[in-house]
Amino acid sequence: MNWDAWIPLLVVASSLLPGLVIFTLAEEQVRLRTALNLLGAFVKLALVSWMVWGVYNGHHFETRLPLLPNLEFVLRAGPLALLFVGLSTVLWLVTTIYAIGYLEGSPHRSRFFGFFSLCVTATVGVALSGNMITFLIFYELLTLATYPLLIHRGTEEARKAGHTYLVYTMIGGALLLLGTAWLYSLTGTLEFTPRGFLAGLGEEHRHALIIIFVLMIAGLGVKAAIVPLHGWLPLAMVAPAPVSALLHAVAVVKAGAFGIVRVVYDVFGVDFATGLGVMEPLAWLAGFTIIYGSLRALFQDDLKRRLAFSTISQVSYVVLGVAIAGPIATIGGVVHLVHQGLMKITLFFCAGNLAETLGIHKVSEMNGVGQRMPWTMAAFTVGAFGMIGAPPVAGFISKWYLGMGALEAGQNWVLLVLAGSSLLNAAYFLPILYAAWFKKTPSSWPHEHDFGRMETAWALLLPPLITAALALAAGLLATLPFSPLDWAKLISVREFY
Amino acid sequence: MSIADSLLWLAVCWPLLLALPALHKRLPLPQLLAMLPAVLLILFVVDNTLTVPWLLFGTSFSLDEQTRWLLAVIVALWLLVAMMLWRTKHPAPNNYLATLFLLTMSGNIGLILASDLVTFFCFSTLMSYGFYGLLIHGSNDAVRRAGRLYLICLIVADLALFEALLLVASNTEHLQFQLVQQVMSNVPTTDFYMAMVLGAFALKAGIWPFSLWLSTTFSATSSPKRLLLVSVPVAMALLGMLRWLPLGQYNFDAWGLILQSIGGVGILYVMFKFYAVRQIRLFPAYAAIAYSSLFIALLGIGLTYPSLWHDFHYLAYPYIAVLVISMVCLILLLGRVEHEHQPPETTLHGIKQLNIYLKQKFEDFIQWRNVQLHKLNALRHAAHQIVLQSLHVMHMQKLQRLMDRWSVRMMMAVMMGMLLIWLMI
Amino acid sequence: MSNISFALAGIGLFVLGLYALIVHDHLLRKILAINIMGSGVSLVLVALAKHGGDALPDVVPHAMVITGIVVAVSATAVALVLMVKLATETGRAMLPDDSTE
Amino acid sequence: MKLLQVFLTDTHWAIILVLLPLAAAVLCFLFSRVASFIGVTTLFALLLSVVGLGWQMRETGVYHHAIGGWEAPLGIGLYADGLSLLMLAITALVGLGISIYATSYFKHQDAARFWPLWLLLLASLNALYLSADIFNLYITLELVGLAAVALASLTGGPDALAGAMRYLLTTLLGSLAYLLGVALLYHGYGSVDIAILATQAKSEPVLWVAFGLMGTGLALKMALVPLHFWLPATHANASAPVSALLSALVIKGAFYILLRLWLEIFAPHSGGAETLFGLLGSVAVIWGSLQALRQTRLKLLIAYSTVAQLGYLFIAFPLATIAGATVWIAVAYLALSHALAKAAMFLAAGNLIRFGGHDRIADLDRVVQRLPLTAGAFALAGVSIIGLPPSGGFVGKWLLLESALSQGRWDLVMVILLGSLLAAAYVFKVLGRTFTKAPVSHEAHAVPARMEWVALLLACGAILLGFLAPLIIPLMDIGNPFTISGGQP
Repeated sequence: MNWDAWIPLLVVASSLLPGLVIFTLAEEQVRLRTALNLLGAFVKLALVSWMVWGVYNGHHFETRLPLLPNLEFVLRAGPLALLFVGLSTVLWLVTTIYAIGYLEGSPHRSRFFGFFSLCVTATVGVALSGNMITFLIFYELLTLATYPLLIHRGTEEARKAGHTYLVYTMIGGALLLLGTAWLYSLTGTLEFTPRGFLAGLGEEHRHALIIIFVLMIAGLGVKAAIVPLHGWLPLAMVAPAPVSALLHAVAVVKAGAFGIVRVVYDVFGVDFATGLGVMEPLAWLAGFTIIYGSLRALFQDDLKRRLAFSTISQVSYVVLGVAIAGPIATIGGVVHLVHQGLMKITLFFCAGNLAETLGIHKVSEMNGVGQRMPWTMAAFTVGAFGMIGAPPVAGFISKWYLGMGALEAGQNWVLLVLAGSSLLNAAYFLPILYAAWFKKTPSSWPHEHDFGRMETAWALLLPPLITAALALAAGLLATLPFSPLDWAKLISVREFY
Repeated sequence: MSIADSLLWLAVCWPLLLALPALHKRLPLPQLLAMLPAVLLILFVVDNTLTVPWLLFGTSFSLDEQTRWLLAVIVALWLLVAMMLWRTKHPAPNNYLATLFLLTMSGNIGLILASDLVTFFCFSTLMSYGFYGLLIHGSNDAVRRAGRLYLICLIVADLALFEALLLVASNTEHLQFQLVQQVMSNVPTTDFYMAMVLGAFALKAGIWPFSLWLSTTFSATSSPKRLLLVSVPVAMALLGMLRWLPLGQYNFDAWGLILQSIGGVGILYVMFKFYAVRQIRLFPAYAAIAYSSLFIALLGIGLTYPSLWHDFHYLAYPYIAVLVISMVCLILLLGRVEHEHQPPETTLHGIKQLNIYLKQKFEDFIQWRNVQLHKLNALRHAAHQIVLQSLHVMHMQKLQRLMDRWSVRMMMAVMMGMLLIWLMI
Repeated sequence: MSNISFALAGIGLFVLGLYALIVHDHLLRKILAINIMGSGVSLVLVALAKHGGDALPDVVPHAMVITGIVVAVSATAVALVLMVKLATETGRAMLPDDSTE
Repeated sequence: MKLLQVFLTDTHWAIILVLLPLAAAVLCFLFSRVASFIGVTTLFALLLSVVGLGWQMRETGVYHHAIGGWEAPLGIGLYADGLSLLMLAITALVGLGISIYATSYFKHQDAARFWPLWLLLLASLNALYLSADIFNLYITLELVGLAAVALASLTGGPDALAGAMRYLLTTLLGSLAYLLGVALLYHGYGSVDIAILATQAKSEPVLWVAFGLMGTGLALKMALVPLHFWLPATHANASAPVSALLSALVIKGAFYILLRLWLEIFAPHSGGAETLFGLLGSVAVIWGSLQALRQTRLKLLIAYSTVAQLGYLFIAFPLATIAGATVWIAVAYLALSHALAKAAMFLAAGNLIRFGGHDRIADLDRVVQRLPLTAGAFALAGVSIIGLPPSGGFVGKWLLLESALSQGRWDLVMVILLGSLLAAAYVFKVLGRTFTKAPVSHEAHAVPARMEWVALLLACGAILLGFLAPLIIPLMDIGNPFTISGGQP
C-alpha cells in the first residue's frame, strides 16, 4: 500500500469528517464537539508536518481519482501547496481554540463548527488541488461553506451581507468556470505544471488566451478582493470574529490570492503570461488596490471595517509580487500569503477580544484600552507594526522582497506604491495604537464582561498571542530552514530556475 | 560563545527582555539593572564582532574603539535620565514608563552596536517608536501635538531609509557598513541612495529645514525627556549618516556643495532664531540644530574632498559624543536657572505682586542671558572652526595616537563629570 | 382516392377539435373537443392503413385505433370526473383565468 | 455465487419492472390498509430489479426481448440500452425516496388513493423506458399522463383541481399530436419499430410533418417554453410527493421519448430543428429562471426552476450535431441530477409547508435552526440545480459548456452561465431567508424525521452524482445509445 498517494486525501478528510460528524451533534455535546475539532486539527497538523518533511526530502504526495472523462481529481502536495496548507492548518487550530472561547454559550454552535470545518476543508482542498478542475471544485465549495458562517447571526443585516457576498462570488465563480472550460477546450488538459502548460499553444490563440487570463483573474479577484471586485468584503464584517479572522487571513481572501498565484505560475507560466502582456496591467491593478484599500481604511471608524479595507490592500501585495514576474518578487508575494495571514488573524482576534470583552467595536471607543487589556493590545501592536512593514515583524520581510523584486524587474513605480502603502498603513494603524496606549481610560466600557483575574478568557487571549509570536518569529527567523521565507524561496526556484 | 559575544548579546537583549512588564515589576531598579551588560561591555570588551546568521537576514553587532566610547556617553546619558525620571515620577501600577524606557534604550544600544544596515534599521525603528511613546507618555496636549509631528517625520524618514536599504540590497548581498560604503559609492543609483539617506537622517536629526519638530517638541516636553530629545534622535541620526553615506570613497562635488550650503543655512537660521526667540528654554534645541548643521557642513566637506575626510573622519564620533555631552550640560544648567527663578508660593496675598516683580526681573535676566549665550555660542563656533582647521594642519599620526590613548579612562572621567554636575544641581 | 380524402377529413377534425379546445371556456366543450381530435387521428390512422383498393387493409392501424379508443375512453372518464369535482368545488365548470401566477 | 450469477443473468428483469408495480397497484387498491407497506416494498424490489438489469446488461450488452415471441408491429417488444437503464434506475431511486416520504405524508384516506395511482404511474414509466416501438411509447405516455393527472388532483381544492384539469387537457393534446405523428410515420414507412424506422427514414415531408407533430406534442408535455403555461400551477398546487414525482420523473418520460426518437430517427433529417430547440431551450433557461426569481411562493419558484432546467436539455440539441456523444452524456447527466435535486427540493418544500402551514419565502422564519435537515436538503439540491461543483449538475453543465466552447457557440455559453447565475440567485434568495427571523412568526407543526431525511438523502444523491461520473458514464454507453446513425439497436 502506497501511503504517499493517500495522504493528501487524508489531509482533506481530516477536517471534512469531523465537520460532518459535528453537524449531527446536539448543542449540549460541547466536550465531544471540542474534542472532535481539536482532534481533526491536530491530525491535520501531523499529516501536514509529515508532508512538509517528505517534500523537503523529495517525496511525492499525490492523490489521483477519476472525476470526468479525461479529467481527474488530483490532490498534490508541492511546495506552493504546502505553504498554503501549512498556513491554513496552523491557523485553523488556533482559530478553533479561539472560536470555542468566542462562541461559548451562544446558540447553534454545532452548525457553526460544522461549516467551519467544511470551510477549512475547502481551503485545504484549494491549496492541494493538482489541476484546475479540482481547484474549481474546492473554490466553489469554499463559497458555499462560508455563506452560512457569514449569515450565522441571522440578522437582516447579515442576510444582506451574505447576499452581496454571493452576488460577487457566484459571478466570480462563473467567470472562472468559463475561463477554465475555455482553456480546457483549447488545451485538453488542466494539470498544474511548473511554468505553465500553455507554452506549446500557437500564436493564433493569443487573443483567446488574454481573454481567458482576464476571466480567470476576474473570477479569482473577487475572492482576493481586488478593486473593483472588493465590495463584498467590508460588508462581510457582520460575521462573528472567528469567521472574519478566518475569512481574511486564511480562507476566502487567501484562496483568491492563491488562485491567482496558481494561474500565473502553474497554468500560464510567468514567461508566457509576460509574453501575453497581461502581467503589467495586473501589477498596476494590484498597485491601485493596495493604495485604494489603504485610503478607504483611513476613514473607517468601525474597527473591523478598517481591518477589512486593510485586508483589501494587503492581499494585493501577493498579487503584486506575482505580477512583477521576477524570482525575488515572487518570493515576496508568496511569502506574504503566510505573513499577511499571521498578522491579519492576530488583528482580528484582538478586535474580537475587544468586542467580546468590553463591547468595543469602534476605533473611537478604544481610548486607553491598553490599560485594561495589555496582552491583547500588545498582540495588536505587533500585528499593526507588521502591517506597516516595520522590522522585524513578518511584514517587513515581505516588503523587502517585493521592493527588491521590483528593483530587479526595473519596475520602480512599485517602490512608490510600497512607500505610499506603508505611509497609509501607519496613518490608520498608529492612531489606534496611540489611542489604546496613551489616551485616558474612560470610566466605563460599552459592554463589559468580567473574566476574573485575566483580562479576558484564556481561549480568547492565547490565540492572538500565539499568532503574534508567529508573526514576529516569521520575521526574525526568516532565514532558518522551514520558515515561510525559506519555502517561498524553494517555490521561486522551482518556477524560475 | 565567548564572554564578549554574550555581553554583546546581553547588552541588547537584556533591556528588551526586561521591557516585559511581568519581568521588570518583579525586579528592583530594573532600569538600572538593564544597563548592566552594556556597562560591562564598555568596561571590558575591546574590538569584538558578533555575527548571528539566523536572525533576520543575518545580523551582526560589533564594538570597536570608536563605538565604545560613544556607547559609554549614551549609556551615561540613559543612566542620568533614568535617575531623573524615577526621582520625579512615581510609576502607577499600569504604567508603561519602564517598558517604554527600556525599549527605547535597548533600541539605542543596539543601534550603536549594529554593524550592518538591516540591524541598524531595526533598532532605529525600535528606538524611534519607543522614544515617541516615551515622549508622549503621561504628557499634555501640547506634547502630543508636537509628538505627532515627530512621528510623521519619523515615518517618512523610515520609508526613505527603507527605499535606500532596498537600493543597497539590490546591489550587494552583504550589508556590512564598510562594504556598503564601498559598493554604494559607484553604482547608477548612488545619487538616489544618497538623497534617500540624507533626507531620512536630516528628518530624524531635525536639520534645517526639517527642524520644526525638534523645537516644537522641545518646547512642550518636560526636562528629563528634553535630555533625550536633543541627544538621542539627533545624535543617532548623525551616527546614521556616518554609517550609511559612502564617505571617503569618491568625491561627490554636488552633494558636498548641497550639504555645505544646508549646513551653512542651518547655522544662519539658528543664529537668527537666537535673536528672534525669547524663550530661554529653547536654546538647547537650537544649539542642537546648530551642532548638527555644522556636522552636515563638515560632512559636505568630506564628500567633496574624500582625502580630507580620510584624514579627520576620526573626529566625527567624538563630535557626536561632544554634542550629547554639551547638550546635556546646557539643559541641566538652563533647567537649574529656570528652577531658581520660579516664584515661591509662600503666602496667598502679595503673591501677585511678587509675581509681577519676579517676572520683570526674569525678563531682564533673559535678555542678559540672551546676549551672553549668544556670545558664548559664537565663541564656541569660532573655537570649533579654529580647532578643526588646526587639526587639519596637525600631523595626523600624532592625532591618531592621541585618539587611541583617549579611551576608557577618559570616558570614565566624563561620566564622573556628568554625575557631578547632576549632583550639584 | 377515398382514403386520402378520409385522411384529410381526419386532419380536418383534428384541427377543428384543436380550435374548439382553444376557444371554448366550458370544460365539457373542451373535453368534447379533445374527443373529436382523437376521432380525427383515428380516422387518419385507418384511412392511411388502406394502401390499395383491393388489397387487404393492414391490421396494425386497426389495432392501434382500438387501443387508442380504449385510451381515449379512460382519458375522457378521468377528465369528466375532474370536471365534476371542479364544478362542485368552484361552482363553475371552467378553468380560472389567471391561475398560473 | 455461481447460482446468483445465473439468477442474475437469466431473469427477465425488464418484465418484472413493468409487471411488479402493476400487480402492486392492484394489491394496493384491494388492500388499502397495507398500501404503504406494499408500495415501499415494491419500490425496493424495483430498485433491486434495476440493479439486476444493470448487472445483466453489463454482462450481455443491450437487452432485447419480444413478449410472447411476437415481434413488432403487433407484438410488444422490450428494449433496454444504457439510456433506458439509467432512466429506470433514477425512476426507481427517486421513486423509492418519494414513496418513503409518502408513507409519512399521506393520511389513510389519501394514502389509499395515492398508492395505486403512484404504482400505476411507475409501471407506465418503466414500460415507457423499455418500449421499443413508437406506438407502445404512445400508450405508455398516455398512461403516465393520466396517472399523473389523477395524482395531481389528489389534494382537492380549486387550485389543485384546476391545475390538474389544465394538465389533463395539455397532456391529452400532446398525446394526440404525438399519435398523429405515429400515424404519419407508419404511413410513410410501414412500421412502428424504432429500429426499423431508423433504417428507413428519409428526409421527406412525411418525416418532417411527423416530427413536427411529435415534437410539438412532447414539448407540450414537458413544458418547453412557450408551451410551459400549464406547468407552474400544476406542479405548485399538487401535494409535495406528487409535485416531486411530476417534476422529477414524469417530465423526464416525455423527454426520453423525444431524445430517443431524435437519436434514432430524426437527427439525420432534422432540417435545422435543433437550432429551434436550442433557441427555445435558451429562452426557457432565461425566462424560467427570471420567473422563478420573481416568485414569492416557494413551490412556484421550484416549479419555474423546472421550466428553466428543462431548457438546458434542449440547449444540447444544436451542440450535439457536432460534439455527439459527450453532449448527450451531459444531457443524461443533467436529467439525472435534476430528477434527484428537484425531487429533494419539492419534498423539502413539502416539509416547510407542513411545518409552517405556508410556503411564502419571505416568512420562512429561521428554518435553518428549526428544520436543519430540510434546509440542508434544499441547499444541497440547490447546489446541484445551480451547477456548482461538486454535484451532478456541475458535471452536466461542465460537459455542456466544454462542447459549447469548443464549437465557439458563445450564445449558448452565455445562456448556460447566465442560467447558473440566475439559479444561484433564486436558490440563495430562499436560503438567505431561512436564516433570518420573519416579521410574523407562525405556529409550527412537527415534521416527521423520515420526511426530512428522505429529502436530505435525495439531495445528497444529487451531490454524490458529481463524484460518480466515472462509474455512471460507462453504464450510459451500453448499446451506444448516443451514436447518431441509422441506428442498430
